[in-house]
Amino acid sequence: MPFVPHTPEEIQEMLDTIGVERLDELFDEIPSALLGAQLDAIPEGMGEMEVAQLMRARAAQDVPLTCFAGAGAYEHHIPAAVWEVTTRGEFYSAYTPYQAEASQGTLQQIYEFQTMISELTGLYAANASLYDGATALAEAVLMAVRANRKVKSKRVLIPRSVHPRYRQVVETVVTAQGIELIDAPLDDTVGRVDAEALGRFEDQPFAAVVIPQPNFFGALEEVDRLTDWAHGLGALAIGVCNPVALAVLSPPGEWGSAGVDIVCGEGQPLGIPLASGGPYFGYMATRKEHVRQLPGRVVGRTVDLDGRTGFTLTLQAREQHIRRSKATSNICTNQGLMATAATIYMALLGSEGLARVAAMCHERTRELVQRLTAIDGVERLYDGPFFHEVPLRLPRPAAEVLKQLAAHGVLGGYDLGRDYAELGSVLLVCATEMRTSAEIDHYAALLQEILHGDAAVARSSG
Amino acid sequence: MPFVPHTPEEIQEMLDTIGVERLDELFDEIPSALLGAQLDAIPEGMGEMEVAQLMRARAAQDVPLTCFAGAGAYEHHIPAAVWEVTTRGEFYSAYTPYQAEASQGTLQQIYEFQTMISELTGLYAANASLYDGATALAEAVLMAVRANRKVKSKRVLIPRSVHPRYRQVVETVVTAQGIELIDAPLDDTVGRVDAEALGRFEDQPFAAVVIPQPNFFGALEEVDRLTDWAHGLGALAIGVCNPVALAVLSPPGEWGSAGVDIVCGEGQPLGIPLASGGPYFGYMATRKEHVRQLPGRVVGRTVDLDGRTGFTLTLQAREQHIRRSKATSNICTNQGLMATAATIYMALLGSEGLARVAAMCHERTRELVQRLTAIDGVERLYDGPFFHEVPLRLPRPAAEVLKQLAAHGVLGGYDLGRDYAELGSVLLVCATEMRTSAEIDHYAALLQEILHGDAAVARSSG
Amino acid sequence: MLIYDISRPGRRAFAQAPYREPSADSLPRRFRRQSPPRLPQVSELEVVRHYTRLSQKNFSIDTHFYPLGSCTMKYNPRGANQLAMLPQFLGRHPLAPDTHGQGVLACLYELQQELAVVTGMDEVALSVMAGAQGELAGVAMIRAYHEARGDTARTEILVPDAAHGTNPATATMCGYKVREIPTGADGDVDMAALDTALGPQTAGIMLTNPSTVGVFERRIQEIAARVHEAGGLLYYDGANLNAILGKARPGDMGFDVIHLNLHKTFSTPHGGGGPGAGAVGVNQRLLPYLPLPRVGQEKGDRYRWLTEADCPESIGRLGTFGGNIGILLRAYAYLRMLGRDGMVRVADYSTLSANYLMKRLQAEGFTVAYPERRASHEFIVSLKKEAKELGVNAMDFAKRLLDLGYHAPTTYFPLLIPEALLIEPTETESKRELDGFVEAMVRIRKEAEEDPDAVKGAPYRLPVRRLDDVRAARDLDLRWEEHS
Amino acid sequence: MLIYDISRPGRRAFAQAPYREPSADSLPRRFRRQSPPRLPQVSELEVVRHYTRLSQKNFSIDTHFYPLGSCTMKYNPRGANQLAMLPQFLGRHPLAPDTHGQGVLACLYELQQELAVVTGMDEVALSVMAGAQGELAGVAMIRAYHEARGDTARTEILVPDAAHGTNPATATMCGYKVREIPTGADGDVDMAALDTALGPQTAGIMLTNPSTVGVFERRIQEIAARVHEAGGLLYYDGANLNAILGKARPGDMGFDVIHLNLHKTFSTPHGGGGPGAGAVGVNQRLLPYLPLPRVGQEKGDRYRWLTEADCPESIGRLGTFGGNIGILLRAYAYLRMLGRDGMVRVADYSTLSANYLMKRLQAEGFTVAYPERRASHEFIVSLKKEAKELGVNAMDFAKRLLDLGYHAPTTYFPLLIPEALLIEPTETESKRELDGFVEAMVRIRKEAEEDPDAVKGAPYRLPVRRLDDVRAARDLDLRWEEHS
Ligand SMILES: Cc1ncc(COP(=O)(O)O)c(C=O)c1O
Ligand SMILES: Cc1ncc(COP(=O)(O)O)c(C=O)c1O
Repeated sequence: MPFVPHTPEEIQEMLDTIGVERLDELFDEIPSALLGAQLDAIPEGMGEMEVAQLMRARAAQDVPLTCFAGAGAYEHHIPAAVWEVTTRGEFYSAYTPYQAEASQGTLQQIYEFQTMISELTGLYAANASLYDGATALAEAVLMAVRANRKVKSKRVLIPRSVHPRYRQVVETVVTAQGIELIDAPLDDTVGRVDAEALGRFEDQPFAAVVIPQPNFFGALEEVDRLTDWAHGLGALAIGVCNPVALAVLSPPGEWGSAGVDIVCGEGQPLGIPLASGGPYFGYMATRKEHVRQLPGRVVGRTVDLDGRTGFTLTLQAREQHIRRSKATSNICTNQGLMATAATIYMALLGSEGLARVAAMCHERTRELVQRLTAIDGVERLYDGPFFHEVPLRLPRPAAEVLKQLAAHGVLGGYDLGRDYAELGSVLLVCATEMRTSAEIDHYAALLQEILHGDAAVARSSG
Repeated sequence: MPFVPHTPEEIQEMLDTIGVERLDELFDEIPSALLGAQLDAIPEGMGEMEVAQLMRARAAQDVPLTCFAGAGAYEHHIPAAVWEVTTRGEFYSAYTPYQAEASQGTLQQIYEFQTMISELTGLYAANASLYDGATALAEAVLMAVRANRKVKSKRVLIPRSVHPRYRQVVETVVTAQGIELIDAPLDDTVGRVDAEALGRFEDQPFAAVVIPQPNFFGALEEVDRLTDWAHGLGALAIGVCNPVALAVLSPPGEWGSAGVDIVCGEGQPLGIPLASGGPYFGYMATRKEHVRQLPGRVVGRTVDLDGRTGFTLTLQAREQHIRRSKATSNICTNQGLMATAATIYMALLGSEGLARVAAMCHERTRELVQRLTAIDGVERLYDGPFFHEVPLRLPRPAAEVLKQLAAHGVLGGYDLGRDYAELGSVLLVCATEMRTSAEIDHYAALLQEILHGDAAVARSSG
Repeated sequence: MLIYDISRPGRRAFAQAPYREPSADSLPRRFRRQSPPRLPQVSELEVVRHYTRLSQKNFSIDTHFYPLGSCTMKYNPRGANQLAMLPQFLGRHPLAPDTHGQGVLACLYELQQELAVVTGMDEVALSVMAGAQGELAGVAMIRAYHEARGDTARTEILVPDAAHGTNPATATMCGYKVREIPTGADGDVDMAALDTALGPQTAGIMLTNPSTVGVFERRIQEIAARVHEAGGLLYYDGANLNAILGKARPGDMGFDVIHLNLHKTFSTPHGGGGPGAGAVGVNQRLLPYLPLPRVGQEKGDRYRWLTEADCPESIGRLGTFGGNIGILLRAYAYLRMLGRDGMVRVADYSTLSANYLMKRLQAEGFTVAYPERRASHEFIVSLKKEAKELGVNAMDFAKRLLDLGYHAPTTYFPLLIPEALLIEPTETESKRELDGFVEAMVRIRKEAEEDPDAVKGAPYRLPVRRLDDVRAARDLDLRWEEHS
Repeated sequence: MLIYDISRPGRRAFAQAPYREPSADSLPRRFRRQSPPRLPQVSELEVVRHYTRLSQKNFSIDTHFYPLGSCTMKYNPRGANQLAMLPQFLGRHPLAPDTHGQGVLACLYELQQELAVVTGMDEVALSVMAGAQGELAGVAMIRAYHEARGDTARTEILVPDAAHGTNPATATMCGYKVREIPTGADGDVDMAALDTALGPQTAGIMLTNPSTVGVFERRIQEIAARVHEAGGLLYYDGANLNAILGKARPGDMGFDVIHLNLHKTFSTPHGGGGPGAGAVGVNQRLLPYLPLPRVGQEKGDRYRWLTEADCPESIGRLGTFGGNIGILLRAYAYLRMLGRDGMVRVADYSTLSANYLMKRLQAEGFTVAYPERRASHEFIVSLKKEAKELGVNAMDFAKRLLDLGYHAPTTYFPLLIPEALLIEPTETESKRELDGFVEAMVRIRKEAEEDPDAVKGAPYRLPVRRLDDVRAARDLDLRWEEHS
């Protein structure tokens, strides 16, 4: 009986105490027609050793690729200390800190996390995490609609430069509440929101305007202008940001003349492994005035009976377990342990370290772009400033090229054709601080070979 | 400055407090001719990320082999809990528990370890670990010579069935003290000490007789008879045992009519990874009467000022830091963390679990031997009872065969020719509970192909 | 002490960032921040020491008995953690081709299949990231179903008054009106009230079974029949599946859609708040609407992510990528260790422990909420009498339990039972721990009889004494400031 | 509570052994044990919880400032741990062919080379498993050298009176007589006494530099000259290399053979007792005698273990396989992170911290052993005055420090300084911690002035109060018994 500690004697004693003869009797309130599930299709149990052998064999099938893809998930170096400390049993196997006095470790860590997110974003009040970047945006949209008292509209402007998956998730989550999502067009030369075209939206009321930075194409948006424009319309401004980029980019709390109202995004770059897509975490912060509209857990500092500082879950009146059908969100379990890891990551990196990582990503991506665009027929789709991702137009469909690259051990980027029909030959490439010049050279040589059949290269790299 | 926390301001404050202007001045007592080491050959420092990239690339060069080798190190399943708990900072980064009150975790764990070793071996007093199995035997020999008050001899009988490396290490360590090591011959039919031939040693005094179980060839020695024989000569009996085997084999404390005096061995099978050979740990236990001759740390249970139970290093008067040149050993740092892992391993397995592991090793090895000896020209060298290792004679030099097996991903065993000139075509094979029937079949098919060139097999397995 | 309190300007964990300072000069000035964020400036040792010591201030399964009702705080196997963290699993980019992820996809596919079997559903999807998100997906599927049939008048979701808060919150998020159904005196749904509530406006009902009051809903088949008759669908909140795992299946009970909290029944860690993972399962009726992505199997045992092209009627995506895959791998490892027999034993022994603990507390004079009923894997003690007679309430008991080395049960939930302690011992805790818990409860009552104020002052032995929650909410202090 | 106290007959961590019971029937009955060993019978959760909670009772670098003199308790980088535990490194059998171990061998080879450079020795071997075993190898090499020259009258090893206990113990194990050399009033070796001791019977001298009294041996070159002149060799105990890493090299000082404690200077963990790893280095003179195995480099950057065939004059093997390789990999990772500059900074800042701490304690009125000398990376405070005037001795200070959250320095070593605290702060502790330690010392002295008995009763805040060591040694209780 794996994981069950009871000995036969103890089981007997327990049955005797209860006053039944057999375990079965404990289930005598279940209608007999419902009892006796057919489990033949479930395999027999295996010891940890055999499961380990099975899963190691499975893992071995997942052949590693040198990663030049981003598109929402980024391969950064994760200091060993992050997960060695995060997986300590006291963090790993605790529940949500309902009993504050027995959870000061997690609570203080969340308070520190909130502070760090607040610092990165320039907004006062962060929560303890949401599921991921996409759901964080969905929650931000719901929150903005609730919080915007000036404008009654349920329309929200989401430009095409927002991650397409985020857009899809927002749609799944918010449409049942009658919220309408409106596109804003791109400026096709620089790959960011077409500020000139915004004029045509000015006669419509919006609850909120979503502003990504950097955007899905890696380009930098004119965030100051967009924020002021949104506010001018009475809309709330929602920033969606890569938190590592915020170590060098201007914080959303300072965009335009007033700063955004809500900021959210994907926390994965802060020390979370790629892991095929999860678990990651969403982060969110807002101005103090909107804090009662925040979804999710929030930790506050307070004092105990003796006046000593302590930490506790606060503003619980927003949450589902108190407010039930009127809660700010249905979220209960969040991605706490990921936020623990991110807290440790941010503490280890500090602002100087994180800025170095961000700058190194930028530098590496410039090197990558330079090497790849030196290949005949490969050129940048846009020419505006970028952070660490760039769309490159290829002379061939991106999907095909990616397949060949993968066969040679390289994940060459993301095929934008998967989301934008007109961009079928565009590859979104990314280099983080992890990519070496040798790897970039290898990628360039491979691409040269694939596109132009330079046999010498094929031989050396194949 | 990796790992140095001082800020420039703090450094200045510290220099000011000391009353010097520059760091250099702190080294002004070092003769100037000695200052300024030439370090050009040392590479520049790298961040953790780059070192990780380097070491991951190195690790990737160490192509894994399916392991059918033992010869002193055994691949067992190690429950994940063992190392997840053992590497907790509080165990990992503590020193030897000199301040008992601040080290009750480690001290109690060692006390539990001593108990478990005592139970496995049947001898009262275990120490907290020695370096490895070989050095443990060297220490046991030194101890026996010290402890044997009946016989003044410095001669110790070590049969040829003791691990040859152990024998070499004992030689390196004990010869400077004038101890003489005497061979005892093997019975070539069963691969264990030739009991009949012992008669010729009976007129010589020995301080101790070493009795391995199972022995280096995996064979089971007639331990009862050997123990009684040693005692009959006035010698102390030293058992050398695989601790996993002791879950099913009779404990050295019960061998013969009085049991051995000292037992020692390699602790690696108890939850320690193979890791190219270390760190492992040596274990040692003895009768209560000899406890003051034990080398190494020993933990005792006692009480504190309030009468509460606590644990502390005891019998320190044996040790180098008190007894100095008259200490029982020079050992100071031992292999503590490995003993922590072994303690957790033994607690997880329990006697039933450990016995199952031992029996499974035996069963797998029988299966392996059956499959391999079905191949033409492959036969057992001996035909006595074995635990989980067996020497097989091949029709070709073992070294050659091993090379071919390795090229196909199999570590086929250990070439006994490396230590016994006459056994150049003998392979010592081993199967633990980790080896599956499929792996055993694969090995057999490969060996068939290598020895007899069955092409069909080569194609399917190559 | 906050990490900020040990921060010093210019200090760093040097090995954790590039040694060479890269240049970000090519980023135009107007996009760059003017002053650095105030992240802590600390050394690597300081970080490790700070968070190691912080961790020691937590109760957790690995350190304490943690009978938090409805949360299934059972042992989280370390093996599952280690295997989910194999380098190839951790290193794989979510957009890497399926060809380079057959290992992880095979695990997920098998998990889908096996969860379908054990719940009696036809198909399972794994991309939802917690129970509540499973509810969102489930109710969205109910909505999609009615909409696909043009049945747009269904505007209400029924929810028992004892339901978990996520149920009504979810229904609202999905655009439904919530209608509460009272719980009968025996702990089951009040059938008359159900009948009154049902109608053409009923989109569906959300039920937990065993319910949040800790008993099995005996008339579940009848409820299913009536709801289905009214044209509504049944949603199963799987938070309490641990009690019946491998014994009885929601699919057989008549549920159309379910979620599982894998971080409860399948023993993945809760991490001080999350991540969890919430499988959703459906019967044929709702199959087309399952959320994306899901793993499909092709000929030759090849696996791939199914997308919009495969499932055009899907309610869509609920996360950027495929969900909390690392958690799903842990659940998979756990499920394979349990196997067929192990699952049934989860139900057997979690139920045995709960009934034993309930009987022992009853024998010691505590009031249980439904004394005539079998406990499921959890049960409720009501401290109403103690609160009234001794002035020591459920919260006081909870805090004092912490002092005695036991995490408190869930307090004041469900709300319909006054002074409730919802107690869930799980199958992985030994009788010794259960007996110790009983002793602690008895001791606290004795203390309360002798000196109620002493109990009300608890805890005494933890890093802090009772915290001022009112002040926390009133004088909001949500982040460190330079001079605070 | 012992793990045995929670053991129950028949309980097991079921997932950790084969589910099917294998048969050992083919093992003849006479070899089999009659009754099972009494290992604890506990569940997996019980094991994890027990040892997790036990661990929390330890002080460690990861939780506390740990200024244990001579032990160099500095931050053990988690990166080094993680990289040494890469699956391929952990999984490799020691007898796997060198062709399938080029990665680990390359790391070890480079470590050998780089340690040789930084110590100024010609060649380094890594197979010794701790400092003391390094000493054994080193003195055995000295012996082999003299024997090879037929110089068999050399029967004595000189050792300073302040030397670590392993030095004389090692000399004895190697068959030498130990002759102690007194330490002069200034902390350096007494040269006159050295001259008296030297003679044709001198095999060599073992020195630590900086010495165990925390100062640099200023006349080391002269000592080397005199010992060499007498025909003896110089052994360098590298336990204190941290103070001069990358600044000054034992090879340049005239040492013939050295050991390093990689678990000190190269920051590998000490694991509550070990494992360590002790490199040994030699100059040309002793090269043939280096212990086996060692890694050699072949053409084409291939590496292999050198054996008896390559090194016929070697003193032989000191362990079954190649030493504590997992620890060596940690040292290698650390060394690569430090690099050339980082090494020098180790010396710079460990020395800065020690001198700062010494000066601050002096300023607070504590007596340091050698006030006229620079501290190396450690220094000695003598509490003789406090012991005499207040009746509160070094041990009392040590125990009270524990209460205040600081691990105690090394006490009563070296013995020649009365009431010694040997204090080594290391370069990885912040000024804040150092200042906190000074405050704690001052506070304890104040407490001692006010209420010496209170200090003598310390510790109060740890899991146990002061333990009865005398009873432990008298009423030996070394293992749990069924009814104890
Ligand atoms: C009955 C019940 N339903 C739903 C949930 C919500 O699940 P999650 O926290 O995974 O979102 C919980 C969690 O506590 C629960 O107990
Ligand atoms: C000066 C000195 N020499 C030798 C040793 C022994 O080294 P090890 O403990 O590694 O055997 C030590 C250890 O404390 C020491 O401080």
